[in-house]
Amino acid sequence: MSVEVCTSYDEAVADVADGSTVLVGGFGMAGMPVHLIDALIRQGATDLTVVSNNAGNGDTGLAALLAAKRVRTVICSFPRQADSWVFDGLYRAGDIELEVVPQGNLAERMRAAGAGIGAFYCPTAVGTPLSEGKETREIDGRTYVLEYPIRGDVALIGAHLSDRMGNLVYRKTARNFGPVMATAARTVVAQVDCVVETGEIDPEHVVTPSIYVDRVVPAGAREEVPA
Amino acid sequence: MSVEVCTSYDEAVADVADGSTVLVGGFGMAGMPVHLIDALIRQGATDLTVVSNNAGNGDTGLAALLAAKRVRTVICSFPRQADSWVFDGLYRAGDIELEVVPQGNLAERMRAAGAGIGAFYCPTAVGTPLSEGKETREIDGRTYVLEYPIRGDVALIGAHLSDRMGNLVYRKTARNFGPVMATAARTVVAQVDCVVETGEIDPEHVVTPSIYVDRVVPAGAREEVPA
Amino acid sequence: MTTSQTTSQTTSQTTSSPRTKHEIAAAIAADVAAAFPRGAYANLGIGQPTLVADHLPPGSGVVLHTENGMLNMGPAATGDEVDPDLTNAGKIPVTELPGAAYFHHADSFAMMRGGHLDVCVLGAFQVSATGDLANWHTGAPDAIPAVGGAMDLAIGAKEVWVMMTLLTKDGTPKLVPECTYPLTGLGCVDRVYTDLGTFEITRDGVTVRDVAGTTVEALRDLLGPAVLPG
Amino acid sequence: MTTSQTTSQTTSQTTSSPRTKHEIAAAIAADVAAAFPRGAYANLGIGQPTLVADHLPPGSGVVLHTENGMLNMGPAATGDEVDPDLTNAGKIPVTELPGAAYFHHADSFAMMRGGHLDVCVLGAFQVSATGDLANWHTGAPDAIPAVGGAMDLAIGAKEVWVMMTLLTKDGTPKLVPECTYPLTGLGCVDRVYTDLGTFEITRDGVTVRDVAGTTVEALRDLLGPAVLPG
Repeated sequence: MSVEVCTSYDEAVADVADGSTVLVGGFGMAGMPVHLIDALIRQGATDLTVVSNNAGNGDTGLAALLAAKRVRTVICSFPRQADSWVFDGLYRAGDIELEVVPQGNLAERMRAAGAGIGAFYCPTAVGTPLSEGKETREIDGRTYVLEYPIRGDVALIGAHLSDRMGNLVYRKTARNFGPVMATAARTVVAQVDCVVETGEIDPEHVVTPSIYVDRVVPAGAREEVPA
Repeated sequence: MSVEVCTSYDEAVADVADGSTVLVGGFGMAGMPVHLIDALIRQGATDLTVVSNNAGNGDTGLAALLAAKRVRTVICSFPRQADSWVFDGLYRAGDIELEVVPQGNLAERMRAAGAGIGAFYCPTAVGTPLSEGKETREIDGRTYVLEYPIRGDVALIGAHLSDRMGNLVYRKTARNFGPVMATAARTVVAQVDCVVETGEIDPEHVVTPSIYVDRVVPAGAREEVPA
Repeated sequence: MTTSQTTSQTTSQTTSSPRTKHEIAAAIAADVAAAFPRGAYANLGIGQPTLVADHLPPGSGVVLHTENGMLNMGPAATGDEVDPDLTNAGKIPVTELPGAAYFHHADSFAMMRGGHLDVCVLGAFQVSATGDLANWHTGAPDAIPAVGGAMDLAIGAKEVWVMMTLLTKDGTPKLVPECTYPLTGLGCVDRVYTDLGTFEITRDGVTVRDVAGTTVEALRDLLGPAVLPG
Repeated sequence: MTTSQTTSQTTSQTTSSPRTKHEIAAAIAADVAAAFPRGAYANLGIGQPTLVADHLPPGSGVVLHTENGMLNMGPAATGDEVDPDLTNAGKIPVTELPGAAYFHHADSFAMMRGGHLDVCVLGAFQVSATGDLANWHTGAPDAIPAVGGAMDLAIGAKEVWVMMTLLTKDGTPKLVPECTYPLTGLGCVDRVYTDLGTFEITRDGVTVRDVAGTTVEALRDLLGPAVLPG
């Protein structure tokens, strides 16, 4: 099956509904789907739950989405950064909800969603405030916390190349959350540097198989300014 | 850290102890570490638990290990095959224990062992004889079975190339259980077609990172016939 | 209950001499192939379901998954194409198509069990009226149990289609009120393709999608009201 | 209880003028680096632990893991080496060494949490006598909680080493009978490297591995019998 190759970023996120859970890839700027986030801001969907490692930096990208008051809840591992003033302000004003999740749990909970796992016992955060109120169990002499999947309605990720089927490869540490989020959302949209012909990516080197990818947008696609 | 490059298959399995749990890669002949199994037979370790997809074919490899009465228990998804007469005979004579595990659980339980997951709720086998006596739980309206990790003392796998650090790549569907088993055992030994210089495998293409691999044996290594 | 009385293209020509087992399987496989959504990601179980691949129309865009770690598997390998490192789940040498991808076993079953495949086609000993599947074990006391990926496939795909003859050799229906063989999966079958008709299994019960060389009434008589109520 | 009285090479030269904060951190980092097993797979936490890399002897064979998806990370990138797609967990541009490997976040944390790293070096606000670690949150009511990978690192490596000054700016010990800050992990710390000495945390309690410019008796006085019994 061929992937949908979009000619504009806006087309790629046109159907994101209010109230959606949006998985947003990237770790710092590496792998961050900035053009898709900008298109999502233009698109106007609101009351979103955003799942991402951070909660926005500076005044662009996720921070701009937050500043536009489109996000009800952020689920992330590390909201507080030197330049997270947009999130900080909203949080202190009580205008945004926050679920802080250890980074490994964030990744593993999305993996569980993608893999059909109903829940899993995890050694992280035992005895800490982040496991308060959660079910625990001792297995083989070690204590574990029960963690549940995080599913997305949409995943917005950045990748290096896509072929026309939607097979993706990434570059270096820009890989980060992309492959996991691609398995965990109903609709997966990737901004990529380039779309190549099917057959140009060695089947041994595919990182995200085409089955997970719904739409790709190559660099240089249109950014439609709303009328 | 450099991986130990062994000059004989026997050296690579010399320290497998009686009573060990041995994860054996391969699906059919693809990825099957035949030379390592032969060396394990020469080595003589006994009372083994073998975890593999099948329970031996014909009279060589795993079947020969079974015929030599070295295996107490087989944990596998598919013991019964047209040419599994060695296993069939031992099983019918009550000379071997069998745990049949759905193939996806076999893979996921080893992945859990490698990933530090204490147990997981899995949708496979609900309501079937293979989940009898196992804990179940309803999550979000679906029933799941609680499954526990499978850990190995040793993993014997087949791969295509290793570099001198122990980074591995595989060929086509010979990849199968190798990468998962490499994460799930204390000692990981890979028979490979070739050992290349460090740097010759593109870091983007590594499938099993070096951290998981203890020893590699390139094709053409010695087979030491015991005195 | 929606009942389509149109007989299917390929199984309707049951006229004179009795068909061979292979002809019957091929006809069912053709029906399954004709019903595939364009571009579906699909897993064809070991055995008869693999025949479906031979009946996919050119340009169907169907992408085949094999649980031993590959997407976009091609046809069986012949001659020089045979590569011992490239097989399907039945361990038969196959080929790869452009746009293929390889992955390890845990990733492969995560893909399947996470519900990413559109369709999985399986053989069966029995299917119950509520979609229970029995296809891994006859329950014979001396049989050595072997499940492979059957239980994972049964619960993994968005749609599970079974293809089988409707009756055993001795004429007993295999679409039954309740399975008597050990189960592979509970309530997992969505559709059953047989030599005598195609059935949908819905929350409300079994409905006939089409019939082949018989009538809905005759199927009711065969299967009984517990399976096909009037 | 094994107590080595030898002072460490690098922290023993505390003679005349007080050292800067950076000099102290560098000295602790050098102690940690000197203790690394040859060829260890290690994760150096964000902040001061990253200094350890600068002190690894040539040929140490230590392979650095960064939790954002890489093994065999090289030194910080400079000039043309800077690539926005290649950073460490602190989001600082880094380089790759021959034999590096990239993987995604779930695989990276599986590697960590599965206990495959030999050593993880972390900073800390407090470490308790039973190895509890507090390093993610001061507990201040207006602080925005942010954990990153701290809790995964705390429980993930075969050995968790903490590096910190032994005392806060106002002279309060950070190796304490029980942490007062919110915990990062329970009983997870194996060793504590400080400016005044190195401590092992064992099942039987805290022992002094070596001292730097002080004595075991003076450390006992500082930390009290609940931490360092006689």
